[in-house]
Amino acid sequence: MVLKNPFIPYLATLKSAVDLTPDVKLLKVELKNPTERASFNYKPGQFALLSAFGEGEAPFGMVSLPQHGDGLEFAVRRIGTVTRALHELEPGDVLGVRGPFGNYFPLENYVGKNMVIIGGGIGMAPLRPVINQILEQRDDYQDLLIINGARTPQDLVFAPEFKTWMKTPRTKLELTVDRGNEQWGGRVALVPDVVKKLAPSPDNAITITCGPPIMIHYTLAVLRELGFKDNQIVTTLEAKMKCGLGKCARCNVGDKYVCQDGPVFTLAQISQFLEQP
Amino acid sequence: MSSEYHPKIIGFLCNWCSYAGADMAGTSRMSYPSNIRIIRVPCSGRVDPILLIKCFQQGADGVLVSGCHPGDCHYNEGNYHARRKFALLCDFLDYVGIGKERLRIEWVSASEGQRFVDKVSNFTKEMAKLGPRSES
Amino acid sequence: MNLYISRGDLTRWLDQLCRERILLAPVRVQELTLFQPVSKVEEITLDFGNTTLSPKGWFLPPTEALFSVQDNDGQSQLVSSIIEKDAVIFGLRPCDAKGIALMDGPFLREPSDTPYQERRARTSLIGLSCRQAQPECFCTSMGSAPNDSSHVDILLTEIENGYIAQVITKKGKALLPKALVKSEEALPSPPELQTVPVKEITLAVRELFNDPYWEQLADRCLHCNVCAYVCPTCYCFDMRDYSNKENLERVRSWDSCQSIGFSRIAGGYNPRTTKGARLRQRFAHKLLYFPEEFQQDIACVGCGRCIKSCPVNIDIRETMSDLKRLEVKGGS
Amino acid sequence: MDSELIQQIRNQARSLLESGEVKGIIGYERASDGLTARPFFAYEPAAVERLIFDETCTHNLTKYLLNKKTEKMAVVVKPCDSRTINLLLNEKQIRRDMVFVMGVACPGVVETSWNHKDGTLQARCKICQLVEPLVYDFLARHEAVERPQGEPYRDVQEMETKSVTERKDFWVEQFERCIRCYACRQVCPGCYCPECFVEQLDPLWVGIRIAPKENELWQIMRAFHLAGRCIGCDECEHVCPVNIPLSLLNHKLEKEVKELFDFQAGLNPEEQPPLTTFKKEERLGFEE
Repeated sequence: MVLKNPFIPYLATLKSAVDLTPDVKLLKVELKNPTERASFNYKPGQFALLSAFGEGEAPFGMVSLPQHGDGLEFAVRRIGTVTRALHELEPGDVLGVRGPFGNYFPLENYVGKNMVIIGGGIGMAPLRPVINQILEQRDDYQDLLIINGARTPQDLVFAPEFKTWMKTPRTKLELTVDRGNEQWGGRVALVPDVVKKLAPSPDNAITITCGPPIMIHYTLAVLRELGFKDNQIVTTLEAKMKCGLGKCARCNVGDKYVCQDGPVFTLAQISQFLEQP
Repeated sequence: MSSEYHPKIIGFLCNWCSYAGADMAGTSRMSYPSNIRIIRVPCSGRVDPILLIKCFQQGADGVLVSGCHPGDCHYNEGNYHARRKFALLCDFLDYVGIGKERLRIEWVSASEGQRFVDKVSNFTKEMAKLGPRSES
Repeated sequence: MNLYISRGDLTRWLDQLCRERILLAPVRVQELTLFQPVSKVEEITLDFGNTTLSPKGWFLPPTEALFSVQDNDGQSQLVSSIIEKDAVIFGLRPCDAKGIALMDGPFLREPSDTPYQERRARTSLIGLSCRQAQPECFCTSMGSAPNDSSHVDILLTEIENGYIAQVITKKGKALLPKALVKSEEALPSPPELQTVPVKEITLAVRELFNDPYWEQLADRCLHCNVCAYVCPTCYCFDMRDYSNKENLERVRSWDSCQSIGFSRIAGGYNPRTTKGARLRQRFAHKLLYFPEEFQQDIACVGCGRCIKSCPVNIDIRETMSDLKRLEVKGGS
Repeated sequence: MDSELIQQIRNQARSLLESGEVKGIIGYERASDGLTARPFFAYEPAAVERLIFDETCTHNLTKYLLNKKTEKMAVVVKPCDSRTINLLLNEKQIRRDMVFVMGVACPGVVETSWNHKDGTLQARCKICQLVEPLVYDFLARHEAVERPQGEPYRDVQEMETKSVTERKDFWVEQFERCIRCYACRQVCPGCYCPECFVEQLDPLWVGIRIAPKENELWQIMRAFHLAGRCIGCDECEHVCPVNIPLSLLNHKLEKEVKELFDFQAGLNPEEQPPLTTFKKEERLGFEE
């Protein structure tokens, strides 16, 4: 039987492209082939390699939940050649999807825990499905604290969903920006400082942190100071990826492949890494 | 004339002089061979050698770079630098086998519509005579 | 079962092969010896220590199109490229054959890399055992040998008036010309080689991972890609799309962990910026990650090409003995 | 192997390290083949015993100054290498007060490769007019050095006599072998762009395909970016794993620059490089 070329992506059509911020678009994508669409099952934290034909491929976490219908949603920040090409796509255009890849946030292990979700800039994207999943089984989890930071108020991702998050019981949403403007009445501070000030209690809690590497670095240090143990601190690692199949040895940090052993790691795992990311 | 080879020519015209000269040729109803595809550049000094090599690699038979007469450059010294660069480049492209006669450097000012037409016509005839460039 | 092939039979056999299949064989190009498809047997040279570049270039080419996007009536259709004929690599050394076997690990593991897997399935390997060792060879220390026949379909060993052919696999058997007489002659003994301290090198690299040795060694490293590109077991690659006029292809090309942009992500963050970290990545992948990931030997077959081609003589044998010495000393 | 020369270098290196004037010495040591030389970094006085200098010391060590900009280093320099010191000073890549130049009155270097050394001088030494480095803070010198005065650019002139198609076929065949390992770029002191044009993705000048057209584009532009800057040390050709005659490209541009602009790279660190200046009245073959 002829093996399927693992580099050939599923063909997909762009359903919609909504601007979340001046440089981030929410792309809704639907796989053309119905059987492929049905078999594309994924969990929060997993990612896919999107093909902008003519430019190349790049990894993006799915920000939708499979049970919310067939469309896959990706939050794409315009930062390079592939992302620029993805931003130039119009609804109806063809693109490629390969995946799902990587491990996922094991939310089933966090049942009954207090959840602290810390996102920085576009780092909020992989956390949105986590939050929405928790909201769907709200009673399975204790308190939910969401800390979402960005450079400027207009860079806050998924702003339209803040209201629904805040309205949910036992849920708090803390926003912060590096630089405010006239309309911004909220907090102006860096995410690690906000975490230190809010000082969430480490008892029976799990924290998930995503964002630029520099923010993760300092936030994890603060969480440790607050008494969180390394296995309570969960994060994702960003790495250069090409094949997504554990072959091209591009994304390895020490002996781990971020595309297969990650991208989700606990700080306990990361501290054992040979090579610190 | 039809049996003759129709060369593909790329023209890099500096915006302030040669492009204006080409415009003038157009507005005063002068006609010149349509083989040339014109690319407007701010100054002849902007033309990076890599652009010329890419033109040849993608099938151009001849490349014309035309700027202001030395001394008239809108940016004062753009074409002076270009002159030195192309003096080196012509010999070097010939040396690596791309052929010196396929690269032509001209100075055409904004008022010399006729000069532009003559330069382009002669260059097109020469390239037609030379025939296609055997791109391996 | 060993067969005897005279020089004349060998020439006739290769002549037949190069007409039916793609025959890759060592060819003299100025002072280099390179594997190239040959159309005439005369082009083949047998007077060489080892080729300049390894035969990995046939299975993982410097550049290949993984698939092309063709637009038939608006519907884009992804077609993967295939090689047109079966192939034979003639004259590869046992160390290179082992190199290919090592690369099978990552490439044939689920999900199998079909472009590689197809070339591997449709290519037969006719090895040529080494009659004398080169100064940079140390294959016996790395689990191979000048007469190691375990990764080829047929192994030829030269004797005075011809060759002894050890037929290893069914694929080899099917390739051989029929009327060959059995050979009772004993195989000549292989040349002696230097030994390199390799025992538990994996542990030494793990112990000395954060040792300043790497930065010192990297002082003189130029971070070019020579060592990775000449090596039979370096397989990192890069992928990008290419479109000119009508056809659009997803292209895969060789890449090396020494290039500055190897681990840099869009936006500029690069986890591996220091020279030492980049140079360590090459040795750590070969001596530590690969054996632990594929429970196999170290990803080095002792061919010595990186020693021979490195502009500043970073010698993997020296690096391994340094690491063993430092491990005993407990770090530099 | 001139032990007097080596002793002078070692003594100077030891005093520099002991006085703490420099953080390290960039010199040569015996390679693992026991025959040729390789670059060596000495940081402690005891390590100077490994420093050598003989006819196999072909590397241009000034390249290493580019990644040791924050600490003062000493570097062993042949007369040809000293011209790259002038080049890097002229282009503001190194500061004179951060480099201690250990010059060597060079007897000339020979063709070498791994475990191989042949007796003939390298082509660049046969035409070299410099017996001593142009710039040095210390000079290691022993017997008088005289070298046959060969006539430069003979290889280029011979190539120029060929027809355009002959040259095209020659270069197409050479460029086809290129595997884009960039050793020619990494070894060259003149190549220090943070992001080389060949690796830029936006705009995509060349691309990652290792194929004849991309190789031709890479090789032509690499040589052209060194026009009026290359001092002819030929290390690019020396390190090429597939033996592409790269010096033929660089020497052609070197000859053109000399004829057109009467300029040679690296002779005078104050002189304006040719492509960054101009003379209004020059015609350079373009009619008015």
